[in-house]
Amino acid sequence: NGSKGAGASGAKTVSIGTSDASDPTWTIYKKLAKEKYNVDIKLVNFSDYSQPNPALAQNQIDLNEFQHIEFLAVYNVTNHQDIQPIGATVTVPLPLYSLKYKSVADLPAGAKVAIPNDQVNQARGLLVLQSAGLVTLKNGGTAFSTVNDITSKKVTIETLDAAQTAPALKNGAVDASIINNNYAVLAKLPTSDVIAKDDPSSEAAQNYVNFFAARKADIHNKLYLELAALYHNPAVEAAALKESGGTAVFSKLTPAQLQAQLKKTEADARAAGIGK
Amino acid sequence: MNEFISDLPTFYQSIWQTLVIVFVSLIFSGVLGLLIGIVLYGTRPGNLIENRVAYAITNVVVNIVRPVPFIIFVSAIVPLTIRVMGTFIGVRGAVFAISLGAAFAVARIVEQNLVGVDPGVIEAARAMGAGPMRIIFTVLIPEGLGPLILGYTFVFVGLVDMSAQAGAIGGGGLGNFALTYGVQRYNYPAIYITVAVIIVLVQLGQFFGNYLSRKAMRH
Amino acid sequence: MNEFISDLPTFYQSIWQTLVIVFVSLIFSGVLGLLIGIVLYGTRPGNLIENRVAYAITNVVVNIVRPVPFIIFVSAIVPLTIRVMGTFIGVRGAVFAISLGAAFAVARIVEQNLVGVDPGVIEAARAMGAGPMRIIFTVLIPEGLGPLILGYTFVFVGLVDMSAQAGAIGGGGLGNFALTYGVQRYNYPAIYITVAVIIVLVQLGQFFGNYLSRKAMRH
Amino acid sequence: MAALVRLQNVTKQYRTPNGTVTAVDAVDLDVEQGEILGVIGYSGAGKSTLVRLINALEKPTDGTVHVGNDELTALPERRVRAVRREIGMIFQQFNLFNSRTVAGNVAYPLKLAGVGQPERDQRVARLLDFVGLLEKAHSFPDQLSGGQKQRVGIARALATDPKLLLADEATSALDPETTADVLALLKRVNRELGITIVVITHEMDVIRTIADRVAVMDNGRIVELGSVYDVFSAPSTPTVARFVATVLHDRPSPETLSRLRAAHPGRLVTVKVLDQKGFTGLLSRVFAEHHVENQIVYGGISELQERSIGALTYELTGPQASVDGALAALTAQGIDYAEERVEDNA
Amino acid sequence: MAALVRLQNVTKQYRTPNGTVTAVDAVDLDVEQGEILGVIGYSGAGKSTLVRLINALEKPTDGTVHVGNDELTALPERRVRAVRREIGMIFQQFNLFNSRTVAGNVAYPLKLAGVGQPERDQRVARLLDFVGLLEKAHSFPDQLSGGQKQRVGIARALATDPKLLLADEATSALDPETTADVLALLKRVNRELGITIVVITHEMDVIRTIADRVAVMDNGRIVELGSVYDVFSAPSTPTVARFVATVLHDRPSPETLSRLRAAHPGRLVTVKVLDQKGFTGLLSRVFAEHHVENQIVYGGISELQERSIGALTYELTGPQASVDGALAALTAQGIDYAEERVEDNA
Ligand SMILES: Nc1ncnc2c1ncn2[C@@H]1O[C@H](COP(=O)(O)OP(=O)(O)OP(=O)(O)O)[C@@H](O)[C@H]1O
Ligand SMILES: Nc1ncnc2c1ncn2[C@@H]1O[C@H](COP(=O)(O)OP(=O)(O)OP(=O)(O)O)[C@@H](O)[C@H]1O
Ligand SMILES: [Mg+2]
Ligand SMILES: [Mg+2]
Repeated sequence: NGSKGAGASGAKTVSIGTSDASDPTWTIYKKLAKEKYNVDIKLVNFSDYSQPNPALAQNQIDLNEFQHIEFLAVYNVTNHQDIQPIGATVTVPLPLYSLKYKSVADLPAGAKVAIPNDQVNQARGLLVLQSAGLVTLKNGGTAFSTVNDITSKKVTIETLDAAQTAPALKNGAVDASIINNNYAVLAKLPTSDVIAKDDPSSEAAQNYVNFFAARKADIHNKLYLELAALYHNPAVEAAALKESGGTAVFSKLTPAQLQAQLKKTEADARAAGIGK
Repeated sequence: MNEFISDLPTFYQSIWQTLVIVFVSLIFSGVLGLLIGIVLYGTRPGNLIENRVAYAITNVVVNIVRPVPFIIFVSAIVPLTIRVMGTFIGVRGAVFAISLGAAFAVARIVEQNLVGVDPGVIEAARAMGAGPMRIIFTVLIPEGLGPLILGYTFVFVGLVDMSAQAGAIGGGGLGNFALTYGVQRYNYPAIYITVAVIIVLVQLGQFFGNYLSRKAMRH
Repeated sequence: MNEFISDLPTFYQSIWQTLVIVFVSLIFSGVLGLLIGIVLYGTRPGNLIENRVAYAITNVVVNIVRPVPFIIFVSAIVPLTIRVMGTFIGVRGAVFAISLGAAFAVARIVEQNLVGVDPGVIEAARAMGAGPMRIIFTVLIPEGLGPLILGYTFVFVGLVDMSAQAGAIGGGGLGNFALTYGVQRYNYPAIYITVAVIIVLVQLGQFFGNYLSRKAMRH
Repeated sequence: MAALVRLQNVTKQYRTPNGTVTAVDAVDLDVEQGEILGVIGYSGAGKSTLVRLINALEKPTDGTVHVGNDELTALPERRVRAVRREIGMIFQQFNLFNSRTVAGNVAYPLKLAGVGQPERDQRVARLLDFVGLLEKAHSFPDQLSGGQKQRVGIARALATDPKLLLADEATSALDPETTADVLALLKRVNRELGITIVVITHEMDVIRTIADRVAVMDNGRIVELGSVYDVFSAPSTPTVARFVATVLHDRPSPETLSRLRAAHPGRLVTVKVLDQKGFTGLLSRVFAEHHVENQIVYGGISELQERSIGALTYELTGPQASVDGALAALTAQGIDYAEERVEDNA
Repeated sequence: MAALVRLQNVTKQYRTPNGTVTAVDAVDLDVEQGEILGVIGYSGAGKSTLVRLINALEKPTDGTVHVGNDELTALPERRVRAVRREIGMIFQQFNLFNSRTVAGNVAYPLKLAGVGQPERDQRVARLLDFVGLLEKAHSFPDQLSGGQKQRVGIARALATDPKLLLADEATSALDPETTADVLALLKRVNRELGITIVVITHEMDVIRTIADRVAVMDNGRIVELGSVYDVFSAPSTPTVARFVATVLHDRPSPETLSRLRAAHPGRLVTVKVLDQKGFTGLLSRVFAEHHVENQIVYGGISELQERSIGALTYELTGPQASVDGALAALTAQGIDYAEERVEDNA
């Protein structure tokens, strides 16, 4: 873990775990970090979401940036860890796309709808479908609902790898698909094909704000806070907005607010029986 | 644990899906791989149906599929999968993709095990006027059966692992269950139980394979 | 294409990572798997160091790792990986996990190929007073070398595939590059080029393996 | 008789990293329809390679092989297979199918020939009974003794009543009695069914008992070919003579000779037995006429192709002149003899 | 002489799905230090199993095996290996290492014995030269003929100058001349180095040439054991008699007899040759005294353990009374004879 290691130029190296290292936004971010703080950013790309948090907790990396409050709360609660958010980035909507139908109402009974199979996206996707009136969930649905909590449904649900929901839609294997924003953008799906989505500016969506996370001991680390804030540099924001196809909503929540939100969600999670 | 209990229906379904994926693919990839493996073996320089061109081509083709990441392979064969299976997602799609992918691994295993068969018995069959196909099916395969069964058992275990990848296209299975309901939710009981079931399944298969191969070799 | 060009440094790095992961794991899993495979073979009922208990235990242990999804296996061995490699992520961590995981597959391949060796030559060595270890290394392995090399070639190809999984723990490699920079971004040139490189790498390995095994069998 | 097998200028070379080995060297050979041809020769002379060329298990480097009217060397593989079905082969190394039982091994060529189940079972049982392995019918080859394996190979080769039988050391692992039984069977199938047989062997009893003609191979070449009696009674090359000598034991070996010397002070003379009525009576008379006492101390008379062959070593006692006179008389009668001196056979 | 190998009440059974096979059945056997023991018997009699019990390649179902002072059946595997290093074995099926060259095969036991490179190379070369395979030193077994493989097996077994040599059909694939060379070598190592040899064979020449004693196996049991001369000249059981008869060819076979009959109208009498000075002279004299014309038509005299053995078939011509008188005189002298009638040997 080369967090404080000095490079040949006397520059510090900070390693950041992420899951989208191929995003061009990072190129700009790295350039600015070098210019402004003489920091070499080393991106460590994890293709599996379950890994960046343990890697951070065990000092394998210095920061990570890939998750939202909901995800981290579950991690902390189940693993008795205390990773903390230190700088908000964006909130992205989770839309339901369809190429064949113009609106939710047009979806015929029994139509095939794909949702991501990972826990967080699955629960969030189901909430989107519930608010669109396509399913009803046990107890009104929570951030931890799964397909097993569906009490009634108008459509057939297929769970796919998050990366596969877009291809399935394009190939006509399904009639509609919950597609993570980044995949939708990469698949060049126009926003006009969105037939339902959650509202990123809503209160409930606060749980889905993304952020830089650090170990508890580092929450006041000046450099890390600066690096987290660097995300809101206009050049970086412009690139991120472009990458998100214009759908990203930049969050202005402060670290303290984020931490408070995390604490609240952790409590909710414990109440929901997570981690027992 | 309570969480796992609520996932039980999915868990049972995953067991079923694993069984379907593994056994159906074992049969398809077993047969297809046997045929390709026979071509690999037979066309080898010096062997029964020696054919350098066919050998070179088969050799290259067999190696194209195996190292390609599953998702890329699945995407590449989507049109074929849809034509054959009607869909490219779910268990049906996964079985097709896994069978096809595993067939090439099976082919190598078959080739490897046939290569070890004593050339003397092949010669004896040739001397009796048996044709290459006849020799392959009535001499080579029976003579190499012991190791061959161990090879298929190896493939069986590999398929249990591969079945986890079916999750990527909605295929489910135990491996995927362990990842989705266990790892991603840090639900350790779910992980342990699922992994335990996988291991039991595999041990049963291995036990059966060992038994058969010992019978085939009579020691 | 322009996008791929900007990813070129990462691409080169991925090639390097694949090579490192594959070759280092091939060596480690090759040696470890050989040893375990020898135990599997040797302790079989009726064989050189017959030992039903050791056989049963090894048999079970070998089958525990293979079918378990990579991520679960990686997580389970984190403390061990950190102790041995200093880190559990990246190429270093991946090499360790892959080596360990593949060793068990190698063990099966080794077992399979040794089982086919003519018992007569083992008997000849026994009659000369050679001990089990001696027989294994100076008779069994040389006699089974042809198929054994094909087995290791098989493992090599499998490792190229497995190296893609290293991406899950930040390990990279070509397979992961193809997924992250190709598939997820719909960057077809990146997919094609990367897959082409993978295939070329594998063909070279297979070609070399075939050559060696032919030399070992002298036909 | 027409030639069933015709090898013309056949050469087989193996390329090895240590140079080229010429296993069979420009061989011309006709195997006549209905005959039993014995092939003898030193180990490595090329005998096995020769028969493997006959059923095209090996492709000759040069030359042509005809079986019947087919030029095997020119036929496509598919047609070669049809020819092979008519040829039975007993392998030097047995080459049994380890995955099949004894019965399964014998049944295999019958299955190939399309013989139906009931007849197949019957024939397998008959053959196994003949080779004395009926009770091992359900054993596997690795549970058999060496001779038992060889007998399975024999039964398998005979299963389809082939027109031509190639037997490569078919009795090398068998005890004398079983060998005699097998040879009697081969002779019978040859006589009754007209099966042509090529039999490689180093056991001269085999040649003596069943062969009509014998081919002697040396270093890839056929150095002698003729009726068994002719080749054995008058070998034309030193190699053949040496080979035949080791077989007939007609002259005492150096060790035997020195012992005979010790026990028999008289002159030792080995007389070649001719296939001639009253031959030994004639000898007795010659010796009696010259007042030479005679005593047979070594040698024997046996049969080869229904003719007598052999040599007898006599101890002749009497005055030097008488013995010389008796020997001169033998020469005069055209009788071949050799005086044994210890150095002679060294 | 002390026993080097001692089998006491040794039984070996194989359990097969078709029942239990008793390959060796309650055998007691001592192999004396320095002797050459021949083992003969029908195919499947249990000979190979017997020698495999001696070097503990098989564990007996019952009984004990001693080699030297060690009870092999009670020793731990590690100690058994030490004993095996002193025992050379030639396998019926050769069992060569296919992955090693001819030289590599012969060098292997030397490596095991820790013989260093230069000496090893020398010894390998000497052994290969002896078996006539020096030029095949770098060939692999699958490039050898059957006899060449066997010779490699012989060289390999002799490489370490073992104290005990177990030879299972060591010359079965060899031509007579090579066989004679190998036997001469075995005799020499036995005489000069005192190596004890157990040799299984069905070639009686082997027994005749080198064995001191012979054990006859039948159905897992040793049915006869004694000096070669005793067993061959006076077999005590019908099995042994039949076995010996097929070897010595001392009485004409039925076919031979009917031919002899046709050619020789006189009475045919086969006389057993005794190891007695002037034996045939005696016969001649007896016949002459009774005015019976005599003529040898079949048979032979050979050597066994430096003594004469054999039988001669005479045609006796003369008045019935004279012939009867001559035969009576033979009986009076204690000479064994049998009158040949065609039915007799049928
Ligand atoms: N592994 C085995 N399983 C079952 N039966 C066996 C096994 N090995 C040998 N036998 C049987 O034991 C008997 C003795 O076999 P062995 O090999 O000792 O005979 P042998 O005297 O050497 O014969 P041969 O002269 O033909 O080599 C035979 O009937 C054989 O079928
Ligand atoms: N595949 C091969 N590669 C190289 N040399 C070979 C091969 N097969 C046979 N030979 C050589 O060809 C020669 C003739 O072999 P062949 O087997 O015909 O002899 P053989 O007369 O049958 O001898 P034996 O009586 O010992 O069986 C030998 O010198 C042998 O080493
Ligand atoms: Mg031969
Ligand atoms: Mg035997």
